Amino acid sequence: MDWAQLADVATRLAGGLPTTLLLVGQSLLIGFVLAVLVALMRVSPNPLLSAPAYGFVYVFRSTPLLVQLFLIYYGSGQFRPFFQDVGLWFLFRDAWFCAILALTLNTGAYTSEIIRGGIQSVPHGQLEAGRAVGMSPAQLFRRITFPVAIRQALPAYGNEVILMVKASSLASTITILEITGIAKTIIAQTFRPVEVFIVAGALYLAINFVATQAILYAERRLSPASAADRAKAAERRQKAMLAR
Amino acid sequence: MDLTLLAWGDAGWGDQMALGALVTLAVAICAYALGIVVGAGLAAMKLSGLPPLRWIAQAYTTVIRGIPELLVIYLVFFGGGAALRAIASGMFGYEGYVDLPIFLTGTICIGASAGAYSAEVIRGAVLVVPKGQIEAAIAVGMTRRQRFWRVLVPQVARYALPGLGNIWQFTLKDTSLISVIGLVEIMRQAAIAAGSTKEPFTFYVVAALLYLGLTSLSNRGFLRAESWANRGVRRA
Amino acid sequence: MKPSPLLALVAGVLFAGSAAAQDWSTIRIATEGAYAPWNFTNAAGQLDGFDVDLANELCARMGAQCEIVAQAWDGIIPALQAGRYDAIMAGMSITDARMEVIDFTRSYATTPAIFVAPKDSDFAAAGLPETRVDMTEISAEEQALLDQVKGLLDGLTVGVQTATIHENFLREHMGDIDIRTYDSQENLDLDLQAGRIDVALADQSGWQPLLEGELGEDFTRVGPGFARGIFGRGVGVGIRKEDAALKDKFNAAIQSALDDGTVSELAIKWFGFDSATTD
Amino acid sequence: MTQAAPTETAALLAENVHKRFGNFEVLKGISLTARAEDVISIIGASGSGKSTFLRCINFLETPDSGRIVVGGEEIRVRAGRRGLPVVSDQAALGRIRARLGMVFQGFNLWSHMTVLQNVMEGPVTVLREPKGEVRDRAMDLLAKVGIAEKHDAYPVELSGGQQQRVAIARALCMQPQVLLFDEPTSALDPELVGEVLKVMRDLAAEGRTMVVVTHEMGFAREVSSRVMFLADGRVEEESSPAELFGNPRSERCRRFLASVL
Repeated sequence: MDWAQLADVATRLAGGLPTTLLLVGQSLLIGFVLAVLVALMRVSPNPLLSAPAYGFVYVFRSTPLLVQLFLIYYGSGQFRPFFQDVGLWFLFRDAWFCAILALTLNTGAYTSEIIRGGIQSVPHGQLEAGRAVGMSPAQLFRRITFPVAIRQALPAYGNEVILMVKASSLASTITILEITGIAKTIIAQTFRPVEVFIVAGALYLAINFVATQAILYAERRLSPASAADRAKAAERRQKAMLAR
Repeated sequence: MDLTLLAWGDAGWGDQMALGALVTLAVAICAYALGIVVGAGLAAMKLSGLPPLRWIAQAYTTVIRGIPELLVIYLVFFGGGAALRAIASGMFGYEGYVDLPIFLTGTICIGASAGAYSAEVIRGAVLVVPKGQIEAAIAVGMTRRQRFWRVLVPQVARYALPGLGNIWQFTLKDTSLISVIGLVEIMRQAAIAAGSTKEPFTFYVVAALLYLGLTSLSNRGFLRAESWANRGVRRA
Repeated sequence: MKPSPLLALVAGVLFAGSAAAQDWSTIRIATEGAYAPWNFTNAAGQLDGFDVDLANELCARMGAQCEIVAQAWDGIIPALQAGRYDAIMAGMSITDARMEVIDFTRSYATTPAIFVAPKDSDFAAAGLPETRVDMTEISAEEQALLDQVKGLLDGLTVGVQTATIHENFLREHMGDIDIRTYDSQENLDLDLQAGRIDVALADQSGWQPLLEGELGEDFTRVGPGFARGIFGRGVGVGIRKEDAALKDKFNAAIQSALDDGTVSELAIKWFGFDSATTD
Repeated sequence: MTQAAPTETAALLAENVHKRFGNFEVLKGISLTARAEDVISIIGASGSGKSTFLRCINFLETPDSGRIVVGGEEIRVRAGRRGLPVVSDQAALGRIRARLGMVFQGFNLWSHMTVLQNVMEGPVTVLREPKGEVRDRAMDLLAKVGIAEKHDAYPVELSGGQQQRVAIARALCMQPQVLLFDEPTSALDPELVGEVLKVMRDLAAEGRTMVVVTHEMGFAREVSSRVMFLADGRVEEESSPAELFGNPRSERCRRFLASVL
């Protein structure tokens, strides 16, 4: 394979980039909302809330995503009459919906554990201080618990984002033509798997590099330590100006 | 759902699914062992004072953690034999066909991934062992080797165990990806049976239950190992 | 350089079989194991089907020890090139594109490609003739038929197995239709039944289990059987280009099995019709 | 050995020890001679280099120059590549460390071993003594420091004072020629200091050779045979406790004592 062919392969693979990003983006977004709900149920003292949340997290963390994906996609086909009767078949008929559903439930389970860890790491004293100024439970969550928890959880969530980018490649197994799916199509025509997969791998590395930088940026913006650093730097600048 | 499909013997798929579970377990154990060895080596490289070693280890973990396991598996599956033959003819002048069996391919790929993740866990664990623990060992005159095996390793193992437990879970689940290159483990067996019987739901549920069983059992094992390793850490 | 003993040892550990001397007393043959009735995995977990029976028959004629291994379809040619096995018998058609990377024996079977769709679909109701279309030289009449099919497929979702002659045909002759590709005929069947695709194109023999099974009531063959040209020159045994001696052995064995009617017998056993190559 | 100078027969000899961290010279040539049964207390303000000096004696910090002689065996330091000090004879270093018992400020008990395992570890793995003998000796020592009943406990289950007594037993079990104490009571709650000091007093009374870096002026005054006052990496004053505490010659020493007593 020469350079021109490699460039052609790279261009065709890059065509799958929007699909991959859309898959990851949609499932991360919906998955995050789901995760917050599940995490809140998990930390609830009411077993009617915490037990189902625990079961959900347990099942989805204990089975491979590939099984979940095939179960939702091919498994739902076995119950097509049922889904048609309840009017949901138009959803399960769609490979994209099945992929998003599997990825969302999967990341929802993992992310809820990350958020729960963050919630439980919020120092008790900070909550008492919030109560002392008369915050309602909702205010307490919105103003204290959640912001503190999210800062705690950010590095772990960064890992989850990367895992999701990688996991999206499994969508290729249910007819979705994202980067890996396109790679397999090209190989079916060229019979040159090694070169094609190396280019595809480089593409994923690039996505994950950008994702990592974005998370680091968010961490810097949100972390109180760096806020203090920024304040100090501003102070230094001011002093330097006065001295001049 | 037709449960007679899960019968034992030639009429049903029960024995095949059970066999698949054994293959899954075998690949997972081999890959995990490989992962720990690779991870310990990488951690040592990252902690070493030699910049080239640190860079190599860093590059390895960045690349392996940055590309989908599925791609790594395809790459090694298609490229591994060619690479091996290039080595064979280039270094040994051997012109016959040499190749990696699928089991080994799977073990290497999943092990490579487990290695990249466990490197971070082990490195972190080494860094949190209090300096005084090693100083006390130096003070009684232990050799480097004694310090390493009698003080550092047990303590690192303790700090690393929860993280390594997580990696085991990932390894176990990642073995399902080897099904795409044809290793007949749980997932592949389920796909074969689903295609043959036209009952995909039944067999993927069975597959999910098998994975659930394996992870639950091993979870319990790791919890036990943790409480053993944490003797002397938690107050009685 | 002579083969080093160390390497021989390593090779022995890594891969017992092909690393042995190439006198073809032992041959590793790959099949897909998910393309009934050509080849599939039965409930006893064993490979079975037309290809498997014929492979054993040919091996007996060649006086060789054979090991038949399963290999996922989309990697079946790269893995042959990688030396994972020595031959492919997986209902694989002889095409120019494939001939660029591997070699084939003479063909041992030819079956046309057909569309299958639900009986109650518009596509099935269009009344396409069940003629045979030879794609080597397309007559004006045949071109009109192709255009009619193309028009009917517009707006439908068509399923096909990836990296097959059938996919190539759809992409070249059916224009901009919505094509879904599957890694195996079995998953294609599952999605056709699930109604995720409206029509599917595959080999007539590959459709046999679906059409003959319980679901045969709901699905039907639609339109002409396409053959030759882009569909290749029948099904043959795939062999690495450098293994000419092995190709010769296979050719001799296939010829004798065709001549004494063994191939026809096996075809009738598995497909219900004689698919043995006649030319 | 028979021709060795009289000072060489000292239990512990440190000569002209220098140590710098980066551009900061912590030790500017410190010497110390401890004969058998000496108890030498090293006092001084924090940052005066007393802990660093103690850690240089058993090479937890490698001194930049100087020599350390323990029971007649000497460790020399030479400049290695990039000017960093290197110990030439690693085997000798192991032997010497085994002869120096060290008690740390932070106890440093191995958290994955029980009390008894902590005490037995050194003699068994380093000195290769038979387990049975070591166990008997270890139990005797634990009884001596008043903690025998806790021999199966893990360090985390003990109070700081108890942990430090175990650490002392651990040091003693190596049957060292010299015991080094690095601020052994500084990390303890005030009410637990007494139990550790009592054990140390008993050891001194037995005639053990000890070098103690300490802030406990009472202990230094009553138990020591000699006291060294360090300031700025040098020995500012060294004499008998009566003299040093009663009539310090140097102005800095006088000020220091006034501030801590």
